[in-house]
Formats: sequence, C-alpha cells, structure tokens
Amino acid sequence: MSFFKKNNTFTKEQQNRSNADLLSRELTINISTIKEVFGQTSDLIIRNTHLHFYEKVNLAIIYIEGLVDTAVQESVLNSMLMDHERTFAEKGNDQSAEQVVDFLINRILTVSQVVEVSDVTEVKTQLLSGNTLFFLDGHSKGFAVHTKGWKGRNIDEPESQTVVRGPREAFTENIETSITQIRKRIKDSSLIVESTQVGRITHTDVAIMYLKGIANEKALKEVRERLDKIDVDGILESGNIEEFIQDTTYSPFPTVFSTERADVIAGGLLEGRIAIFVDGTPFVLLVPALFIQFYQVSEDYYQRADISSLLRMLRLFCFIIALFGPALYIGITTYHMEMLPTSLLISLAAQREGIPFPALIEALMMEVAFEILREAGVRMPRTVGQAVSIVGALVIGEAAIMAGIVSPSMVIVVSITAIASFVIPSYNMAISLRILRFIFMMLAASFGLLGITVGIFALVLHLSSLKSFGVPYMTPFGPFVLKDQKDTIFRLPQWGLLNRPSLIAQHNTTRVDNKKSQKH
Amino acid sequence: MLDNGQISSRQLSILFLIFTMGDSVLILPTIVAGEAKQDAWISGILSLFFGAAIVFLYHRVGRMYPEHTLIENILTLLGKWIGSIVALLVIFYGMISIGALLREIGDFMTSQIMVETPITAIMILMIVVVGYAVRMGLESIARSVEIFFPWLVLLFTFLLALLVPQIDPEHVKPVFEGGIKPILRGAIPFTSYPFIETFMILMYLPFVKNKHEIQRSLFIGAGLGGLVLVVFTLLSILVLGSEMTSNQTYSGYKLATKITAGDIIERVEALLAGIWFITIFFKMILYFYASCLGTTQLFKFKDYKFLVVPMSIITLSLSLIITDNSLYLGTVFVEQWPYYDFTFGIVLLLILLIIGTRKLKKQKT
Amino acid sequence: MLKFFYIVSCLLIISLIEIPQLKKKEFKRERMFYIGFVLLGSGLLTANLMGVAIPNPLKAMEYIYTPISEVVYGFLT
Amino acid sequence: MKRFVTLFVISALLLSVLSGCWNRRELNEMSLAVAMAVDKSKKGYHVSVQVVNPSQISNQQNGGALHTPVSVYSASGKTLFEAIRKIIKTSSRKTYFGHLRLLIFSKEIAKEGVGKTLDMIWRDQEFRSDFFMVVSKTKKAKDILQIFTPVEKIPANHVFQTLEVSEKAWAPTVAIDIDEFIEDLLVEGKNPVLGGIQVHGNKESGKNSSSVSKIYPDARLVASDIALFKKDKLVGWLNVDESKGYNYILGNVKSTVGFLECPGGGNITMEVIRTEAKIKGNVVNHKPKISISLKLDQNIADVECDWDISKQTTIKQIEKESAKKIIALMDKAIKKAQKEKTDVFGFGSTIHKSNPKEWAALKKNWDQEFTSLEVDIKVETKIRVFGKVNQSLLKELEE
Repeated sequence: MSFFKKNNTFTKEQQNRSNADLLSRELTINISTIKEVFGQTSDLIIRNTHLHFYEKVNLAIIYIEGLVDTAVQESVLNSMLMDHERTFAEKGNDQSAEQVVDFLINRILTVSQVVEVSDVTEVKTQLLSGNTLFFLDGHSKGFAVHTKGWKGRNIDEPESQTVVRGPREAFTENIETSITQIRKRIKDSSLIVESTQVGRITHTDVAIMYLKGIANEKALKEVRERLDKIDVDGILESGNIEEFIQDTTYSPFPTVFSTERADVIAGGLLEGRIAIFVDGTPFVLLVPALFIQFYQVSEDYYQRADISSLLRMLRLFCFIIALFGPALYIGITTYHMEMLPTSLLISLAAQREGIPFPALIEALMMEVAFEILREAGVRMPRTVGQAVSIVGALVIGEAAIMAGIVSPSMVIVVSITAIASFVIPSYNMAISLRILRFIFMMLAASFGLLGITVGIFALVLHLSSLKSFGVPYMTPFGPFVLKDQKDTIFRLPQWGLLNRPSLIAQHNTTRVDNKKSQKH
Repeated sequence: MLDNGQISSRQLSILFLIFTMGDSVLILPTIVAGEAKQDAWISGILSLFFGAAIVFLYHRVGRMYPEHTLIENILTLLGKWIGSIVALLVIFYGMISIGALLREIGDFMTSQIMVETPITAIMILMIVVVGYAVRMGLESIARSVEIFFPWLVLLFTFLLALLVPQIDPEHVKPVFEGGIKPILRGAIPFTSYPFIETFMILMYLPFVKNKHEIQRSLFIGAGLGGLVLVVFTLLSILVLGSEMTSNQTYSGYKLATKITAGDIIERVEALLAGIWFITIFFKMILYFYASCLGTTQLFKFKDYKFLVVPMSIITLSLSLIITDNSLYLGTVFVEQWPYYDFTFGIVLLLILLIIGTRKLKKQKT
Repeated sequence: MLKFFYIVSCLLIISLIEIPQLKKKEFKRERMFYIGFVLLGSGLLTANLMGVAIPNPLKAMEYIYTPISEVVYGFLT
Repeated sequence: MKRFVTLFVISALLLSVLSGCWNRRELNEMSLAVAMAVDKSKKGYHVSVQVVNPSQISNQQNGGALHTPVSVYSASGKTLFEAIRKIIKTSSRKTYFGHLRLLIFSKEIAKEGVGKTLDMIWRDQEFRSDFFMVVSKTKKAKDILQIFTPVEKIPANHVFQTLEVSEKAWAPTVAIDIDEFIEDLLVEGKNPVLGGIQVHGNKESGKNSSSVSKIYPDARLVASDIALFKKDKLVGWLNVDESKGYNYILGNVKSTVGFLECPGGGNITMEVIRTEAKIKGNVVNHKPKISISLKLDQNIADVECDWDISKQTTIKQIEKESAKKIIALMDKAIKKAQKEKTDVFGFGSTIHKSNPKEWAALKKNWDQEFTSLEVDIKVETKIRVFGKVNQSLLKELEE
C-alpha cells in the first residue's frame, strides 16, 4: 500500500503550493469554478442531487466520463443514495455538516480510498486521474473517491523481447498494473515505490521502484534529482524520460535499459538496480545500465548455465560480426589481400570481375538497401510486410547479382551481418551498431585494418568514458571486477551467483544467507 | 588536482606494463640482436635486474611527496628558475617522444603494410585518437587499458603458442660467444627503452587510490612487461635466428609472418599488429597526458584539456621535423636516445631524490 | 597544397569551437596560450609541408650525446 | 565539452574519408601473380610473371574455355624492379605479388649470383616469404611458366604442391623458401641450396592447351636434383642419389624409398618412415671433425626376390646392408659438396655452435678446411613392419 501512502504525501505538498484557489463553501460557486476550469468539455459530468438520508444538504457528484470504472462508481452512487436513514437517525437528526461528512466517509462509502481535496488544482488532478468528486453544500472540502479505471490492454506476451523459456508476461500501459506485476514477484516490504508526476500538461505518473537497503543510494539520489529536474509539457513514453535522465546525450550507446518484461525488471531490482515506471507505456526503465546488460536476456537465468554461457558468447560474437563484418570484408579485400588463402582470393576476384563499383560503394549500397527493407518491414502492416521481404530478397539476393551490380560474396557478408544484428537482444543497442557499422566501413575503406583498429580504439575509449548513474558503463571489464565476471560473459550455475554486481549494489552485495549459501 | 580522476593500483600495474612494452615490443629485438647477437636474451635478463633498480628509484622519488607529480616535484625541489627550465625540458622530452613514437608507427605502417599511403595521413589519424583519449581523462584511459589488456594477453598467447612449433633450439648456440661486452652493449637499449623511458609514470602516481600498493604495482607492471620483452626477444632468436632478427627492421612483425598452423591460420600478421598498436598507442597516450598535465602545472592553468589540440599539432610537426627517413631515426634510437633517456630517467631523478630527502630531513628536525 | 588547406581549415574549425568555450569560462591566460600554441604548431606544420627546412632537435641531441655514446661503446668493445 | 568530443570524432572520420584511399586496390583492378621467372637478358633481367585469370579458375563460370587459366607477361629491364614495373606496359592491371608461390631463376642468373635479385624481393613488403625458390634446369626459366599442367589449373600451384609433397614423400628434392635461403646465406659456415626444376617431354607442344587435353600431357614439369650454391652463386648440382644423401644428412627425410639387391638376384624395397639425424661438431687439435648419426625406421614394402625374410638373421642383414647403402649416399653427397668447396650442410655453423673459440680461427679459411673435413657417419636402421604378409610371394611360389 505504500504507493498510495506516497500519493497522499504528494497531494499534501501540492496543497501547500497553491493556496490561492481554495474551494468555497458554496456548492454553486465550486461547480461554476470547475466548469470554468474545464471549459465546455462534454465528458465532464456534473450531477446535482442530495443525500438520501440527509436531504438538507445539496450534493454534487462530478467525474469525467470514460476515466472512471463504471462498476465501482455505480456501487458508490448506490451506497450514497440508498436509504441509510435509520442508521443515521440513531445518532440524532440534527447533526453538523462535519458529522455528516464523517458518517458519509466512514460508514457509507464502500471504496478503498477517499481523499479530501481543498483547492482547484487538486480537483483538476483528481478528476483527470479518474476519480469521482463529491461536493457538499456548505462544506469547503470536496471528496475524491477512488474510482479510477479505464479500459486498458490486457496483460499480453512481450512483443519485443521474446523467450522460449520464461514467463510470458509483459507490462501494459497501465502503471498500476505494472507495479502490481512486480509486487507479485517480489513480496517484500523493502520494495519501495515512489511516485511523482512529470509533465506540465500531461501530468504523467512516474514511479521509481527499488529495494531498500539493496539499491545504490547514490544512484537513487541521482535518479530522484534528475527526475525532478525534468521540466517539459509532456511525457508520452519512457523514451522521453530516458532522454532527459541519461548521462551522455551524444553517444550511440544507450545508458538506460528498457524492457517490457516483468521478470527482467524484478531481476534488475534484486541486483540493486532502480526501475522507473512511466504511465502509458509498457516499457519500464532500469538504471544503472551496463554495456554487457544489453547482451543478456532473462532466459539466460532460466536455461542451464553452460548453455546460457555459450549463448552469451554467441551473442558477443554476433556483436563483433554485426559491427565489423562488412568493414573487415572491405578492409581485407582491398588492403590486406595477403591474408586470404590463395584459392579464396581467386574465387573472390572472379566474383568481382565486371562489378562496376569499388567494394565500399558496393557494401554501402547493400547495407542501405537492407536498412530500407528493415525499416519498411517494421512500419508495414503485417500482411504487406511479407510482400516487402519477398521483393527485397529477390531484388537483393538474385537480381542484383544477375545484373552484375554486386558480387555474391558481398551479399553473403551483408546478410550474415544483418542476421547477426538480429541476435542482439536489445533493440536500442542493435540500432547503435547499425550506425557504427557504417563508420567502421568508411574507416576500413580508407585505412584498411589500421582504420578498423583505430576505430576500435576510439570506440573503446568512448565506451569506457561513459557512465550510467555513476557506474562506469563497461563494468566489470573496465574497471575490471573479478567477482562480477561470473555473470557477464559466462554465467555460473545459480549457486555460484551469490553476490550482486558490486558496483551496482555497492553495499549489501550478498544475495543469500552465507551459512546456507553453499550448495550442500 | 586538475583531473579529479583516480586509478586503482591494478590499473596502475596494467598501465605501467603496457608503458613498459610500448614500442619496444616492435623494435627492441632488432636493436639488441644487432649488438648481442644470439645472446640478446641474456641482455634482456640482465636488464630485468637493472630495471628493478630503476623502478625502485621511481618508487622512492614518488614516495617523497605522494601528492606531487614529477613536474610539481621539480618545481618545488629545484627552485623556481631552474625548476621551470628543467620542467620545460621534461615536457619537451615527452613531446619529442610522442613525435618519435608517431613517426615510428608511421614508418612501420608505410614500410610494411600500406606503402602508398602518405605518412602524414596515418600520423594524423593516430594523433587524433590519442588526443581524443587524453581529452577523455585519466579514468577513461585507465578503464580502456583494462579492457584492452585481456585482448593483449590473448594475442600474445596466440602468437606464442603458434610459434612454439617453429622454434629451433640450435639458434641460441653458441652461448656467450663474445663474452660479456656485447651482452652489456645490448643491455643498454634493453634497459633504457622499457625501464628508463617510463619515468613519466611519476606523473601518474598521485592519482593512485591506494598509495601503499604503488610499489607492488610498479614492480608487477615492470616485471611482467620486461618478462614479455625477454620472451619476445628469445622467441625472435629461436625462430628467426640472430642474423635474421638483426637484419629485419621490425623483427616482431617478421616473427608474426612465421605463424602457420596447418594451412588454416596463416598470414595473420596484420591482425597481430594489434599487439604493437595497443602498446604504442598507450605509450603515446601516457606521454601525451603527462605532457599536458605537466604544462598545466607548470603554467598553473585551470584545466588541461584545452592543451590537447595545440599539443597534438606541435607533436605532429615534431614528428615530421625530427627525421627525413626512417633510417636516421633508427640510428639515433640505437646510439643517442638511450643516453637522452638516461639524463632524465636516472640523473634527474637521483638529483631530485637527494635534494628531496635532505629537505624532508630538515623539516623533521 | 590541398593537404595544407585541408589541415588549416580543420584547425580553424576546431579553434572556432574551442576558443569561445575558453572565453566563456574566463580563461584569459589559457586562451592566449591556446592561440599561441596553435599558431606555433600550424606554423611548423605549414613550414614543413611547404618544404622549409626547420632545425631538427634531434641533431642537437646527437651533438650532445654522441661523445657519451662513443665513450660507452669504446669501453664495451 | 561533449560537443567537442563528437566533433573530434566527426573530423577524424571526415579526414579518413575525404583524404581518399591511397593504398586501396580493388580485387578486379589487379592481377594476381603466382609465379615469377627471372632470366638473363642483354640489358639485365628478363622477368616473366604468371598471373591468374580468376574467371577461368573459379567454379562459377564453367562455360568459357576461351581463355587460359593463367597468362604470362614479361618485360626486360636493367634492374629487377624496373623490369617488374615495365610489365604494366603489357598488362592492363598492376601485378600483385602477395600470393606468389614460385620464384624461378634461370641457370645463368644463378651462376652470376642471385643476391642482387633477391634484395628487391626481400626488401619489398608486398612479397611474402612463403613461396618456394627453384633453379630452372631448362635453359629458359620463362618456358617453365608456359607449360600447361593437368589437374591443378594453375601451373605455379602444381609446382608448389609437387615440391611440398615430394620433399615429404620422396627424398631427393628440396623445397626452400626465401627465408631459409637467406638465413643460410647469412649464417656463418653454411651455404644455401635450391631445388631444381625442368620440363620433361616436348616443350613446345606443352605450351598449347591441347597438351592437357591428352591423358598423358606432352610436357611435364618435374622437380629434381639440388642446386649447390656458394654464397649466392650456383656452383653445381647434386644428382638424385646425392640429393638423397643431402637430405639424409640434414634429417630432412620424412619418408622415402630405398632398395637393396638380394643375394640371389632381384630386389627388395624398403619404405623409410622415420629418420632422426644428429650432426655433432668437434675440434681436435685444431682439426674440425663432424660426426653424423642417423636413426632410421623402415618398413619392408616390396620383396621381389626369394630371400627368406622370416628369419631374424636376414632382417639383421637387411638392416646392415641398407645402413651401408645410406652411408654411401651420404658420403657421395659430402664428396660432391667438398669438390665444389661449398659447405651446404652447415658443418661450419655446427662447429661454430659447439666450439665458438676455435671457430674464430677456422672461419677465415673454412672453404679450404671443408674440402678436407673429416666426417664420421653412423647409421642405425630398424625394420618395423612387414606389410600385410610376412613371406615373399616368390618364396611361397617356390614351395
């Protein structure tokens, strides 16, 4: 329930901020103020009625249609307008307004939460978050009844990060559902949620979630500060937040991890990371994010350790291919022909006979064509996508070779590179590789392997200069942390993973009670 | 501190190891085999002992004022005027060393791998990356050296493993043919390139987190680096023979061409050139950073980063000025450069040590 | 000649970006040094590319250290 | 500051892209040299280069038999480098030597000394060191490049593999690459050797592609004999037996064939499967002495006589006889080398390694010392395997 508790403190803060537009004791004035604030919007419903049991008092029920859960609301209305006269009468009929309110809240409203509102801004927020407001005549405070609930998507399978083995539960656009999904997985009181709202117009709910005592306090402070600093009219997706809070803007590499898988977030929290939920998107952010994290998938922990270690190595190998594949091909065939076996060189040379472009142009053409195809495939409706891939395969695979525009070996290189880049589990990391690949191709075309080496140098320097919320991006390779190697390229069996990553959790790094920790 | 970065003692070891290997790993076997013939490896082992003494000297100098870099030491111990001149000379030493290294790698590239490419282009490419590294700051440099280190070990092991079948033990015979003198002659460059040239590491000691582990780190770095060089020299002689080693300008590169493993792994020397790139790059970076930092401390600037661009232009022009052809640089490297190193790496440091200990004693009493 | 223009224009661009940054921080002395150093460096570079002979610092080194080198070698042969 | 960093990277990239691609060679802009032959011409050198026509080699196009798999370009020049560069005049593409497999010297060049020629090849970075060098026994080295070879479409590859395999399985040839040659040149007390190559059959019709359309081609390239060098000059040849002896001495023999005459007529053939040679040098009373010991494992491969090999005494006798025969071979080789006054076995360097002090005195006059060098040869043979049968067929037939 901590979430709601926190929500209360939040509203209190706001009270202090805007004392100017306090509500009036007159119901009619209040109603007209609200009408003024919202303009002539037609989905604002204002019902004037009075309590069944206390007809003296006029009552207004205000809500925004569509944002409220009709079932809950019905029961609320029911209970309010029902006959409670007898119970109420027991207490005497000429009660003060306060007592009426007290009775109303404590005895009649059968909902989870009722909040007092006293100023116009708050009225606005409460209405817009889907709550139903009551105003009693002669009472300067309104009451927000929790009736939030609008139609959202059901919990679905993740679209972007699929696994063979593992939970098939993805987050939805609803922040509360998402938070619940984590709560369900980590049933511990140390799981803390802090909510705030970001966006001057959108007032998007944003929640920070962490495990108290495990998460790195410094990073946590950093996250809070950076979230506070955001001042923008609207946040529509966690990507917006990501751009505001990341450490380095000018880097192709993502320093914030995002996922729509609940188990990944739960795992990250257990390692001491901090999750940032944003309402309206299934993608939840996880910080601090390390380079190697983008090459790991949750499935690694569900499969056998040896297999997942091998798969991780395969992924890193694919990273190398996806980054350097075409560059190496260009570099070797135009600068270092002595490196190829003679027979291979002859067959490559035979393929290149009659190709009008230099290798760089050939590779660029193919790569660009492929990128176009890929982009088209993503944007197209699924049914058309099929057609695109067929045309693409024909154009690239067959016709271009037949026409003598590209050589078959180049097609092989480009397609292997493309497939390798699909192996990388994280989409935003794969994009960065797509950019860098072109840079490396240029370098290889002008300086051969020397250019690639120099490029690698600059790349590694850049990577090691990055930090994600105070943690060096290349941890545990640079700075090298021997203890953390067990869960980077390799994954030791579960009994070997007794420590949290030391630079992320920083203190409280032991996962298990040490006495019981040894396997048998 | 201008750069509030800190490096761990582990990172210091690796930095010093790579600093020690530097360009030596490419050209040293040739130079030493030219003097000591097949006994070059004995020169190497001998130099390991000299090296230990020199590293001990570094440690003692660094320990006097643990928060001071070399330039600050010079300025405080030698007085304002002499100190400034000596500091300028040290900075110039750093810059001309970068120039020479730049030229060396340019010559290597243009003579072995890319003949038609103008040397200026290669050198500009190099200096741009080196400057970029210096701009990134000490912590990034230290972290990236940690990332490269396993690859270096991997490449080196690969080279070693594939060359073992090519070894001909007859090549080291006869041992001690010319007596001790040629061996000592070979030990001069073998001591000065890996161990004396690296006195610039004193610019980095104040940034180390655990001061009491400095000595250990320095010895580990120098010891491993020196050992690698000895192994490399021995390997060159065992595989190529002393005649061929001294005949080749870049014996290390020639060594890599010898790799064959069942027709599958062949002709990989261009890949193995990575070893030399990594070490030479870091040597340049370490010199460059030290020079920038030194200049900043000498002139009391507020930041060192703005110096990167002007310094790189100057070193670039220096590398073009210092020699007309690669042969001249080669002779200077053998005949004069070791003594140039000696002046700074030993004479200067000894003077500093003597003055410093006296001063500290006076302060105590 | 093309090379020369290329290098100079590169330097110009970098300087144009860097100098205002130094100005912003009120690094007056640094700015002077920066400009001086860049001018010195590009002067040397240009002179070199134009084929002007510049005294080689290694020659001075050779002059100083050759006697020492000879003494040592004389001792060791 | 961050903007600066990005700009730095961008400017570096721009530099690399705009500055062009000096060293770039597209695969279809160069021709791949696989063999080079150096002949003497009036002016200096006549260089012929065998280059590959990739489209004829690759499996893709099997149709066009219009072109030959390789072509030969040649040019003359005062120096080797000039001649090589002059080839461009006739060839449309620049020649690339990174994949050279074979370097052939004509006898004339070899006699004058190959050192001059080798310097350019040794110095140039494009030439690697994994090609074999041979001396042509046919008068013009260029002819060797023009012979069509069956099976292997590229003649240079054919020769390369012939040399490689025959060094392993047939002792009297050597496959020497430039590294070995130059090392032998540089080492004190050793002189280099090279393999020989010649054309058997009709040279002229071998130059026609119809030659390989016959089952037995008109001309064949044959690797044979060993050329003796003194420093870099050709001084003589070892014939088949002597070549075998040479390889035995240096322990180069991996496998070869030797035969003995049976007492009652006919032959018995042994397959040598393993050899281990040791050369030891010694100086006694300022006289150098070399002792060679050779251990040899043999299989009986072919018994074409009625010798009873099931008896241990016979086997002992065969072992003894074959040892004697091998000693004779080695002796012949040494005699020949001594006659030509060239220490191709590296006896000098052996002495150098064992007695460096004595060597200092000996080395000035080593060529003379070598001619009268005392060489002590010990051969120990062992017969291991007798094949699938033990007794000879002839012997069985007698009964």
